[in-house]
Amino acid sequence: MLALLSDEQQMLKEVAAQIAGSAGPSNPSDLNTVDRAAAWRSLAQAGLLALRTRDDDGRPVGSGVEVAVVAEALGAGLVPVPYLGSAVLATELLALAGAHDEAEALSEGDARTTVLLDRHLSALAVLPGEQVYAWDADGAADALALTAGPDGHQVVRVSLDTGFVPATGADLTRTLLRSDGPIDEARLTPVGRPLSAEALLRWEALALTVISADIVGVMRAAVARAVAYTKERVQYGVLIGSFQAVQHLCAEAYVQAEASASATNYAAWAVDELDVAEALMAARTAKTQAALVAREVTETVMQVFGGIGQTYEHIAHVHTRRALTDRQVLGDEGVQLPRIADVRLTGE
Amino acid sequence: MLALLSDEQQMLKEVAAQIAGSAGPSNPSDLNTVDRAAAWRSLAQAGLLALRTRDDDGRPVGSGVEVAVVAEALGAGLVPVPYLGSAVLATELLALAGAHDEAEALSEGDARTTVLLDRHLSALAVLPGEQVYAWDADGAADALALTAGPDGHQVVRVSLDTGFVPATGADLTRTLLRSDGPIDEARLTPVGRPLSAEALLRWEALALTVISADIVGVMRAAVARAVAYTKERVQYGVLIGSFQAVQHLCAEAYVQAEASASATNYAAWAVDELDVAEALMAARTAKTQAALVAREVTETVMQVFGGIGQTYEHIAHVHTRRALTDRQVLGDEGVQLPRIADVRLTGE
Amino acid sequence: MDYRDTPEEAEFRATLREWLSATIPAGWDKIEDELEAVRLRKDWHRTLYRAGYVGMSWPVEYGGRGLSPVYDAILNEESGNLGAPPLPSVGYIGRAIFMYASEEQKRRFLPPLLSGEASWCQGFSEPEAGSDLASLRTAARLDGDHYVVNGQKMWTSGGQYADWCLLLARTDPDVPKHKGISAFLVSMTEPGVTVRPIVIASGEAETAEVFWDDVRIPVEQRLGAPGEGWRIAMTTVAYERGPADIGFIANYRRTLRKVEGLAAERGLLEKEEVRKALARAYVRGEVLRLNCMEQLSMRVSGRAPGPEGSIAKLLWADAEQSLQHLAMDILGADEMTGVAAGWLSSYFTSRPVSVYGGSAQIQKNIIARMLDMPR
Amino acid sequence: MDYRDTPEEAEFRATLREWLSATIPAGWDKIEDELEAVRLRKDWHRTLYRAGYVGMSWPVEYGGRGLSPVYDAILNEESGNLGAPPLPSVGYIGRAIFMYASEEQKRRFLPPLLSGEASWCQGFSEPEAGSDLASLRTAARLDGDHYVVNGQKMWTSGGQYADWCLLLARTDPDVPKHKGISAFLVSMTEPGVTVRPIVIASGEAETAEVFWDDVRIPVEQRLGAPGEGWRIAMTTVAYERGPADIGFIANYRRTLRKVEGLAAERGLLEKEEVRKALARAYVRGEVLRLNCMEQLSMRVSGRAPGPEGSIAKLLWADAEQSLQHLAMDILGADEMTGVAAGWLSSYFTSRPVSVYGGSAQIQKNIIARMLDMPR
Repeated sequence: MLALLSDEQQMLKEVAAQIAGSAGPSNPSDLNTVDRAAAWRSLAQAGLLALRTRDDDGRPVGSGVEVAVVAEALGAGLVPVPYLGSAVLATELLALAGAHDEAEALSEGDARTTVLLDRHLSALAVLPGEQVYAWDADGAADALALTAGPDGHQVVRVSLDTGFVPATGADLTRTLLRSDGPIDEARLTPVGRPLSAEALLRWEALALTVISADIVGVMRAAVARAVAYTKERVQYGVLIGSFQAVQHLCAEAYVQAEASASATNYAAWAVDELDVAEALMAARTAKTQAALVAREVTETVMQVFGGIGQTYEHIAHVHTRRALTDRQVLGDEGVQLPRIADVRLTGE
Repeated sequence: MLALLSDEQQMLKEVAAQIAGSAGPSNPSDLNTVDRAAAWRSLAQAGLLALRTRDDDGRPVGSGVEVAVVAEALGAGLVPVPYLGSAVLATELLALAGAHDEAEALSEGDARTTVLLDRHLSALAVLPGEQVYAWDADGAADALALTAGPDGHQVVRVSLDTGFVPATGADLTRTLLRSDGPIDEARLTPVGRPLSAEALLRWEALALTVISADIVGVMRAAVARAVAYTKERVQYGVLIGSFQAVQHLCAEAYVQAEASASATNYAAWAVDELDVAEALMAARTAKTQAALVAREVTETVMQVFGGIGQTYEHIAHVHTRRALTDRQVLGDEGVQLPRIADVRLTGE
Repeated sequence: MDYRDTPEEAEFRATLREWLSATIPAGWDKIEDELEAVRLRKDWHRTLYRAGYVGMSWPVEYGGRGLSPVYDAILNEESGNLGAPPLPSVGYIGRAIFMYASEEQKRRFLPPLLSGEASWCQGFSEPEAGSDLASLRTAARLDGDHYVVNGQKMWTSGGQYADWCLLLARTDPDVPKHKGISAFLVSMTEPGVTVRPIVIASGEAETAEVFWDDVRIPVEQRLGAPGEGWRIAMTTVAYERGPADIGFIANYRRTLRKVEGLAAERGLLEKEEVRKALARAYVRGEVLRLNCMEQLSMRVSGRAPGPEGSIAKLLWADAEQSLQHLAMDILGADEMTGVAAGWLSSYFTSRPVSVYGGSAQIQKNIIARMLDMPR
Repeated sequence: MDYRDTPEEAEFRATLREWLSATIPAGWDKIEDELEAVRLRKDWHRTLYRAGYVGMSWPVEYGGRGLSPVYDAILNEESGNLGAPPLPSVGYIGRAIFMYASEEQKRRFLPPLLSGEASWCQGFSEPEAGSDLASLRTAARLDGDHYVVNGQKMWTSGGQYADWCLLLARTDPDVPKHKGISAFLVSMTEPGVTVRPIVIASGEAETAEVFWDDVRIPVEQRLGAPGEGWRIAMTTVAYERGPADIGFIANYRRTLRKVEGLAAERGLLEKEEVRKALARAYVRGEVLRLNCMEQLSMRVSGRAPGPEGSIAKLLWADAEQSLQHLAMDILGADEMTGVAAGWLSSYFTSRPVSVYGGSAQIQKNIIARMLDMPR
């Protein structure tokens, strides 16, 4: 047992943090100017878009831990690129469906594909159906969803060129598109072979985990920003960080963020290492923990920043908005807890 | 509108506080030595046992506000006498049933009667039925319950001499007896005339209110004790009350106790002044608020007392135990909230 | 103890309700254009004034009616209940003026304040002086018969639309910080005054910052003695508006009804968890309302506003923020996908309730002082 | 990163499980008589020792096996899983001795500590020195070749049954308070030692106070140099046991299963609210377990125990106390009427978790230090 990043994983973390640092906003207006294309190229060049493609033995090039490391770093940087949508959720779906060429294509960084979620953002969309969202769709030409068939679910590709309108989502760092009506069956192109139920659950475990990692990154960075502010801001002739009330607010937020990190690290390891039921339970646990504390942690950060933390110009609410949206994606604690209960109370 | 105690009510508060002060324990071992009989006599002599008997016009001698004032003072003192059981809950039940002589008899302080509650302590017992509890039964020869009849509920008297055994309840300041089996119909003596549904709801409003007042007293006194301790206890060379973390713990507990007092004061006034549905809604609101915060407030008090606050010898847990038990009597927030919701969501 | 209206209060309330029902401008809350909304609020101030509803609790000699503050509370309550436009806030500025101003200043400033001809803002906080107001740096240097003001103010609510400002500035840098501050009554149209709206996280302009560059103020517009500014500020702040004074309670009730409606629309009323959460929100609102009634009663009984106001402020922030959390829990993703964007905006608007007017932390400090806990 | 046992760890675990299953004394947790329970715990210590399970991570030269602390963690985990008696706590006393003792002291004290012949307690806190340990007043005055100790210690867990005590006392009242403290290894059978059990709010004797009246300690039983007591204490406290080291996590899981059972018995498993609360409790336990695994991994990688332990302590208190709240919510009145008196006792036993070993407030201070926040 050694629940620590390996040296290679530690290096990966630094690479990802460096890319994130160059592409992350310091305040909301940076979101208009930051060079998203350059960030995406850097990710591609560093091989980070290829982590969930498969090697010659059919094994993922990078483990769940590695993808989570990257996801956390990009979350911490509030980086406005569709790493989760394209490089993880869509790529993994393609790889599981055996559409390896399509997965490889995404890893080169030229084309981007994301996923369609149902109207609650709580599950991969099963088409045809009612309104759907393309989440994390920046620069994506198309998005993946499922259709139900006799041999299991079939991955289908839907072009985003028509039938979608931009939605004014809460998250200022991701592009969200809303279908302007039901998706016509004629617009669905099957990709790869049908997915087994297990493959789909494995996908869900990975997806929940990387979203949790994104939340962890958002929270850790937000807390770090707030703590740094308490070391600069003077009131009553002293740094506000010397007030015990402020110290304890920060300490509580820090503990919750770290606790979420512990749960997410395990889920990330479990993705490729445990049987699918255990991996999914670990992922639900991580998502529950992250979703449960994300609102309070980012609110605490806004509170520590005081007046300026309430303003649109300030970065604080960008953390809050990304965390609040991530909470919903593939289901917040209100969705996860009943499923955990099902396993605990009837499944064993 | 003037939501303040009148001068007379203020005087009553002082009288009740004085009696409470002479009969309240400073630490748990005092509960073995405190002169309960003397305290009861003082209450009788001050006329405080007679507040819910009726005057010649059939009006209660004392309003809900006055009973709540006394209940709060006795709660604050952790006084181990059955004021709620005998002087309020039983007396009011007798008065509503028109059994005025029996109510008068209780007010003189020689005889004591309490009420039987169901096994969840959440309602007045309806007999015959399963196991019941005689709550707040110190020195009581008998207890009141209901039977269901064609003309409404009938108040019945049950002797506590046989068929009851002492229960080791959490609350160290009240006597709790458990029936050692179902109560035989032969043991029930009807008292007064059957109660209307409205009378029973009016009784419930009063009962919930005075229990809330008891909790308010317990909480306010506990917080005051903790605050006083922070002004004596030195650690790190300073009074612990100078630590902002301790100040904020106390402030939060104080706010919750005061908020409960505000809700209870209104419920107490409403008992005799508003129509029964409104009075009951106010009482449920007060009980909900008090029950919701009682655990946390008394736990905070134990926390502020640090190590000694965790010991049996110390008074802190006596507050906790009384508050936790009061929470259950006639239903905690888990019971009240759905009933409030029924009114809000379907009743209007 | 009586929570009911006295006969006089009941009559006042009945008349008021009738008047409000007849007078509230239809569709005022649908106005999207900000300037038009401001104009409407000014008009509403004048309308209320003409009907005798502004400054009711002011002394008669200053244009008030000398009534109990209960009447102001009833006005607040019924304005909320009947969905009237926001009430003008004349209380705290008026209090500062009639406690500290010269006779001439009173004659000059009070009537237009009451009537709504002149609207006011409060230039207190600064970027480096938020909670710690006494550290303010904006300087007023005496130059002949004028003061020359330089500095920057923040969180000047209504600064964009105000005609006048109650300004705090440092007139003596050489004395302890609380003693070197003076107060001024300044026109916002003076050269050198620049106002920049502050947009809060909801995306709405809720307040403003004001830049003061060589703004010249005649000496006779100083309020009180030189160095008396801190005392004036503390008086003003003590009369700042709590939840009872801004129709919050009535608004809370209306918002709660909307949240109940959301739950119903989404078919969630069968869920016990949701029912309980809604009932809990009702209890929070009631508790705050009743606590405010007690505080109002104390004020009516002649007690000066004290630190008890901090209790209400904490309960207020908790109620408002919890209700927005509940709405978010009910709306789920819809609040994040733009389908219910208005609720996301309300959520962000609820956050500063625990910051402005003294953060939750400051309120707890005040309560600790009130409990006489050691410094 | 690997959360699984290595092959060696897996083999150790399998052997251990087999051994435990065969060796755990049947019905040990039904023993009501306290002295008998103490005797059983001592016997269990000796049994574990003979099987090589005590002090596994100690250096070989001090009687240990020089293994990674992971093996201690596995022992804790499986002891909890299989319901074994509480493990002896030799770590923190052992650490103090093998870091600070003379060769002769090591030879004298370490073998019986390991083997279970001698059990130890820790005489640190005092009535006036709880969180603020450095203020301790118990005095040790040098008198020839003995120290004479006078004072009172509190929260001396196991004081009633211990053979020896690691005692802190002030040897020099004239230097700054942290510098005048020395540490001693004292027999609890010395004349002048009086132990009084402290009963906690649950009604159970959980700890003790110890009175020291003219207790004479030979100079050679001082640990470390005079005035080195504070450093020794800080080392010891850093190695005090966290949730991972006392089988808490395994116990938590067993308690959670019981609470799930309570909900089932009461027919509450259909209620979504209850299901979610139980799942929430599961998540709390998992989060704590995983956080502890990370910290153990850091320890294994050679990092000294640091302030990160405060995170686990806060999560621990929250998990334990929340689970008891949940049990109370499920049991309702039964917990108050004596029907489920054991749960009331568990509830009160959960309260000091946020007090002993550094209150929740102290843990947050430590985290603020770790975050390098200003003093």
